[in-house]
Amino acid sequence: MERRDFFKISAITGAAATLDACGKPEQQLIRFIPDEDLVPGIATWKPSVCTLCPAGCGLTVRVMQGDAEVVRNGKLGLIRMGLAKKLEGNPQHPVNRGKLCARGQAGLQITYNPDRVRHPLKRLGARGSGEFQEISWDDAVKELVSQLSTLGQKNEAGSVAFLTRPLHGQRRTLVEVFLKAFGAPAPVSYELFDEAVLRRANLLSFGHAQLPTLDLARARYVLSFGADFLGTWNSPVAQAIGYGEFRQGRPGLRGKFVQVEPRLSQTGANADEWIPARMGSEGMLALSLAHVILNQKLRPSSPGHAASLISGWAQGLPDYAPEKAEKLTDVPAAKIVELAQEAASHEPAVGVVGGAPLAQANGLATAIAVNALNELLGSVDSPGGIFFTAAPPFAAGTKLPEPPERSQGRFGALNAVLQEILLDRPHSPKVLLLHDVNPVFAAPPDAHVQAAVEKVPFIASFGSFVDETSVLADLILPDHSPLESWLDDVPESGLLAAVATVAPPALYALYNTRAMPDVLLDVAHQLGGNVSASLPWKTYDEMLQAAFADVEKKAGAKSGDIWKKAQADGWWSSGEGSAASGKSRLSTSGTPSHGAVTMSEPQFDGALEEYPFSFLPFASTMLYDGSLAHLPWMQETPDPLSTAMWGSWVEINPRSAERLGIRQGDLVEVTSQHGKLQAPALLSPGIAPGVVAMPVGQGHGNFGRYAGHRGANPVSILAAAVEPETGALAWAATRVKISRVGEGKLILFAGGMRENAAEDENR
Amino acid sequence: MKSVDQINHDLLRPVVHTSGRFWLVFVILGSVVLAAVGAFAYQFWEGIGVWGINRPVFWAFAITNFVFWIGISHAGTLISAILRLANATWRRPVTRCAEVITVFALMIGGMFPIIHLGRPWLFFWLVPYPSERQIWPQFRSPLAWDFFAIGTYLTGSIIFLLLPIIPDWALVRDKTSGWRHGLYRVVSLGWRGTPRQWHRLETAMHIMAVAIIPVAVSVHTIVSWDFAMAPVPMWHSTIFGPYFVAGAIFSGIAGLILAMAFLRKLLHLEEYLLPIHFDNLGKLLLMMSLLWFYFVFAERLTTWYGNEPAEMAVFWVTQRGSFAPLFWTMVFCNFLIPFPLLAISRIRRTITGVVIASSTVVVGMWLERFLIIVPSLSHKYLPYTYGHYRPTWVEITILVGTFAAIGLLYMLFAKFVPIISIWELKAGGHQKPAARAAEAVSARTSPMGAKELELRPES
Amino acid sequence: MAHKWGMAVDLDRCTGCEACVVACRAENNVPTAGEDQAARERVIHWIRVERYWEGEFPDARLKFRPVLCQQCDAAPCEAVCPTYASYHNQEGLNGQIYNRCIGTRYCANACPYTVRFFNFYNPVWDKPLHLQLNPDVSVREVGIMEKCTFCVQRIKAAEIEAATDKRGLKDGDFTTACAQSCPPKALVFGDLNDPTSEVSRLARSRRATLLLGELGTLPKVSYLEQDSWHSEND
Amino acid sequence: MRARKFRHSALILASTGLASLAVLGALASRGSEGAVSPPQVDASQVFTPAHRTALDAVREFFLRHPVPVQPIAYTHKVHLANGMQCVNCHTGVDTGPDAQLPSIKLCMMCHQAIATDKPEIKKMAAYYERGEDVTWQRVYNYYPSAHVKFNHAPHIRAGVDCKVCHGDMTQATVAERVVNMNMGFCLDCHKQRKVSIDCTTCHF
Repeated sequence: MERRDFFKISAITGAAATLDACGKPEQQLIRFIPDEDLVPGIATWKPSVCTLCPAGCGLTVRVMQGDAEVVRNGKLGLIRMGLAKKLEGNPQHPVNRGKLCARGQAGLQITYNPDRVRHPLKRLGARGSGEFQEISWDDAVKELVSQLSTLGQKNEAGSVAFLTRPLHGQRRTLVEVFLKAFGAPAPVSYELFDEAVLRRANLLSFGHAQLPTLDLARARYVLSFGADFLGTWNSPVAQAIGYGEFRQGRPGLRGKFVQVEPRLSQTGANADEWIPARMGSEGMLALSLAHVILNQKLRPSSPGHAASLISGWAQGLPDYAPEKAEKLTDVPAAKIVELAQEAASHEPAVGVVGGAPLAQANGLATAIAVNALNELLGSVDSPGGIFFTAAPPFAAGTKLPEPPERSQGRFGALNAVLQEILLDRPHSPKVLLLHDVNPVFAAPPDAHVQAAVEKVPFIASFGSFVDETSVLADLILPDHSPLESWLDDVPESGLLAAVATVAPPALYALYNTRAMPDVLLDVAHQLGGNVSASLPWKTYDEMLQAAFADVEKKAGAKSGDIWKKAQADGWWSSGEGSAASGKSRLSTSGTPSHGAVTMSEPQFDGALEEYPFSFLPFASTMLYDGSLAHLPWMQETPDPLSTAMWGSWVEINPRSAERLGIRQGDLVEVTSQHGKLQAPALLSPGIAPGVVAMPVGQGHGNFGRYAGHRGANPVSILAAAVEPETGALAWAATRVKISRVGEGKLILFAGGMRENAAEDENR
Repeated sequence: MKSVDQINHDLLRPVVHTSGRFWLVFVILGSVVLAAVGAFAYQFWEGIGVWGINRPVFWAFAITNFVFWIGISHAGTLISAILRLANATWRRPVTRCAEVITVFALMIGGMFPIIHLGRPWLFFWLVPYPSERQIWPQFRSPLAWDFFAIGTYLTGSIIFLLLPIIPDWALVRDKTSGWRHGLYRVVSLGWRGTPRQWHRLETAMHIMAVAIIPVAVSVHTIVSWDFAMAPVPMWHSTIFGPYFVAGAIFSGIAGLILAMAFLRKLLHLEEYLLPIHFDNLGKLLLMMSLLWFYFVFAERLTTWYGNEPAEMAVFWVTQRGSFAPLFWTMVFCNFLIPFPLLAISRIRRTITGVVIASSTVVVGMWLERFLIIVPSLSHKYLPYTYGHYRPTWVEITILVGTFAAIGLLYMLFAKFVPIISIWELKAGGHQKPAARAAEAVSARTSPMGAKELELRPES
Repeated sequence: MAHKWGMAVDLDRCTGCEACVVACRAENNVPTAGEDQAARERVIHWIRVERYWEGEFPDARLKFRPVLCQQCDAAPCEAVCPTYASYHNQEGLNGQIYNRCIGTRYCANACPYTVRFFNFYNPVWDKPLHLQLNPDVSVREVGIMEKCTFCVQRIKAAEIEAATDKRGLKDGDFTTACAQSCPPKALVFGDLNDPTSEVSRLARSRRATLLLGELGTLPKVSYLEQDSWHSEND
Repeated sequence: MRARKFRHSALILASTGLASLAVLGALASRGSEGAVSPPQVDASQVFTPAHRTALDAVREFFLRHPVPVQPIAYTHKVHLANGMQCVNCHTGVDTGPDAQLPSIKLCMMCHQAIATDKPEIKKMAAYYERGEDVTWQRVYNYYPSAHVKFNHAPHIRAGVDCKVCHGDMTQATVAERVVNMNMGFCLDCHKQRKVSIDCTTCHF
């Protein structure tokens, strides 16, 4: 953005604008009659739900009276309305208990983002040109309806694809019902950091295609295999709260935390011990620990269901004796024995696995290995261990056991659709509906997402922003921002009790946008027939209320009670599975039968000779998977480890860098078999010499002024490798080479530190 | 001994006669000054962000210039005052050049505390005055001390400069006609050279000479306290007071020598500003150079020996780190180059030698100020907050502008005032001021002798 | 008894997640500098999470340390301000009075913690991002020094509220934005003059230390150093 | 000689005269300033505390507040005479920091029926027809560079009468800035009532 131009405005004493816009030209705009009566200067707190990651934390929104510039029936004017000023954790919410992570708090900037789509758009120029023209909602919806109904008449209803970010709660139900009734295939949800492998492993091991809830607060020994559970994985806030107790919550008792990962993550940085095991060998380490425990009889070996899935477990895992494991994992045998003994002697001890170790061809085996280790340590469904949270008794939607698609690799599903299009299969999608998903950015090049999407005759997007994918759309039907919409969620993990979260809009819509569910319902009714019949509700909140009515019936509560209470508090719990008992409804009954799993060597794309480095993309603490790169607060908050802002970087071990003649801040080129990218180098002692790591999130081509054309996107050089059984993207299975190409621009908040380090050596 | 006429003619020439070369230089310097003013206006409008300063390097060029020019200002007054009290006769042609430098350098240096403010238009809040806000300046702040110190020093030096000018202005008045005559008639405050007037002038000048010395010392001590009072590595030191004063006199003398050299050339004062003057000042400069080196050595040694981590960070960054080139340049400019030039009398007696030495010293002393400020600020206690600094064109323009400004002011001054104190020079040629005054009673003649009487139109 | 607001930072709980950093921006209208100003080391974060590497691979360790204004009782920044823009109030806060600040930046030099920030230009918010600005907090213009205020607006609001229902402030009536957001409860804010408050309890901990305490600035933020782990076997 | 003397004094006189004229001119120009700028849409795409023009900056430097021009000549006198209280329209003043500027909805509650024939009321009704609110101009407000966070409620609780700061509105028609609320004004009262004069009481 052209800051210099803005400074041109600044004048001598530099202070005239008042927050209530007094005596400023805005004041001369017309004013519209306010919709709500508020008390000036007094904050009201409204419950809401954080939708930025799957954790589903509860929010309270600080709302205060303010003047907003709005367009009403064609006229620009001011309106006095309640404006969201701050997002804070909902003190009563069982997941985040009044706390909120950096990303969650920055969610405010989605609503107020200057690059939001403010009204429906129809494509003018060529696809991808980004030239759109404003149209009315009626026309927009009509357009979509006509496209769908024509398909219906040609009974090609099957060739509608709904591509979305993973949906939660009733939104998912709505979309599923809509597509089913229309006769289209189920929605395809995509995100880069896909937990399908872990879900599948948990389904096979414990009967729940679900992420585990960690009871850190009561654990004494935590062994984390690559899980960034304090930063970006699973339910970070809940886990961080537990971590605080784990460290200092119990007088005289401080838990030990060991992190196994090739690159120190924000979570690993807090570990008492860092085990930089070879990439993809984490599962073997887990098995080796199990071997020691079994061998030395440190724990009664009660083979659980997960253990029974591991081939060779019964024999005591002979292939994973520490000495053998040392060769596989680079972890000294002595250290393995020591860890095993520590883990065994400190009850409760729990193993956690997530992130990169599961993004390998052997990911499923790794996950099951850690599950088995947990069973051996007796930390499944017991205090200080892992739990599986029950779901509230909704009729439709998030019933348990989890719908199978939850343990289907998202990339596999996406790829299937893309292949249909690329190969012009019959019933390949003619109409593509996008909702808040950006596969062009978040899928590896070999998936040819852009090519495929461009081939689709008609594309409609519900996104609030024009990103790399929605720029290809013919029609943009902008969704409300989360704070402007009815929100509901069913937290999958991070708490023990079954909880349903629901919240009404925290503020009136700023622009001429409509909530995606409402538009879908509108479309359904205009389509009429079966579709309209299966979705009888006029608006989404009616649908939510109906869902809750169902719960009320089951819970035997008076009609409307739970609905009202849930809205007032922002959440409601059925009490099923409770923190007190510390037991969830674990039963391996639901486990599908499955043959023995053999741990295999990780498969990397690219020959070691030519591509000497394993490439590790990691979720950025601030930008998550890139979906938050358009928030200036996130761009300007230093990365916890590198202190880098406003850009991306390539993390490399100083020794490797020295060998390649790379200095801090040099522009380096990272090349894989599938592409190359350039970014400044960042020398870090916290990464193994054989690995180069890079944060995901930057490198957007088209995502507003703050994210657009900044940094590089590591996904753009990833191989399209998958975990065979689930079809989840194995995003940590690519090898690269790296070389210096010139001077780079690396913006560090602690910019001056490096020089001093150099001088220390001088002395 | 030159004749009175000769002296009058030579020394009044620049005042009464303006050459084309004067205008040329005037235009050049003037435009540079204008550029600097423009740069400041730009900064004033946009905000101080147009400078290279950042966090943690909040002070850089502006404060460097401030300290540097205040330092230069110590040339004059201090030297001429000491020489006066010591009654060193060779001082006579030198004193005024020196005093002028003081006044102008102070004016320029004194501007910088205002220029460097984030909100310069509020500088008057430093002035203690009763306001509706019912709040006064914070007298514990060294910046408030600066305000008073510099104020006093400036007033003092102006008086000290103007007192001995009065007789000369009277002389110009008598030697000229037209508007000049009118102008000098006003400014010479009706000087008639009566014994009483001479006596008062002498007394006043003695008082000022005595008074100005402690003021001068205190001023630069207080300036040094701007740094020494803050707990910043390598700032918070007791040595800073004397260190700064020494440095000030050091750079002051260098500045004076340069000024004299220029005057000598431009105003053809070869017969008045003699090698002996440069030689003597050169000796002074040599002494100060040694003293400066002693201070730097003492400062560095104690830091290094003390081995206090935060201070060592600054120490190393100047000795070996990114500031090392500047540091060693400074050592060369302030000691290694001038020392031989000045120590070897054969070179010292050549004006060129002394001038070269002085010019390196001026550069070196500016660097010294810079190296006191920036390395410390960029390496404070928490390594996480270490920083860098690069100046921008705005700061550089303003710096260059200050040198142009002092040149310009000096020129203009020489245009309106005989740059060499004529009557003192003559007095030097005759007898002691006291006797002279006594004699003047009877003959009612100023040292200028009878000619002056004839010249007076009234008589 | 007058209050004495202070904070305790438990480094053993801190995970370096920087929730506090964003909470502070949101609460206190901290402007976004933008890429080029960031490159010129002019980013403003009233609270920052410092991190220090120790050792080399594979024994590299990282230490996080949230650093905010230490609200020193003997604050170097106060004495040097020529206009009383930086001063000490009865509740022990280092007040920063924006309207009185003329921008000498002397306080920032004097501060050993480098927690004072300067507005090199007038801040700008791309509309409508300005709608998020907190009306209870000033928007600082060009040439003004700013820093952590311990959320003085919250203190004032709580005091007024307490006065309205004719009672004193209790521990936990309110807290700062950073402490409120901190998931592992590493930041604890409260009244050091109330011996029963949690912050006083933590400040008395055996792990409690002062940042650069040797400078005699008497900070009101105490840091509880990390414990080391040792199994009871050894 | 005499002539020359005269010329000098004349010269000095002339220059001083010019100087003083200039000063007076400046003052006059500031005097004429006042009415706020004519209706215009704010073009800038950014919000910044910077001044729009150097003149604005100068005005603020001399703490000269613009004289607000109300779209409708509302008379406080009449309404107060009819037994209305300040808080009826300026809601929130006794509970929170700010006093509300009433929205047209509140006005229309009565003026659907009352005095509908009055021209000013007609003007307001027209607003209402267009679905617009009245663009009331705030009369009392601090320049943001004063960084004052004033809170009405405590003052009202302390029994400070509205008229102390806002003048006697029972006599006023259209509100005008009759009291000059500078720091001295506040401090005097605070000192008199022995309440805190700590800077952070108002400035943060």
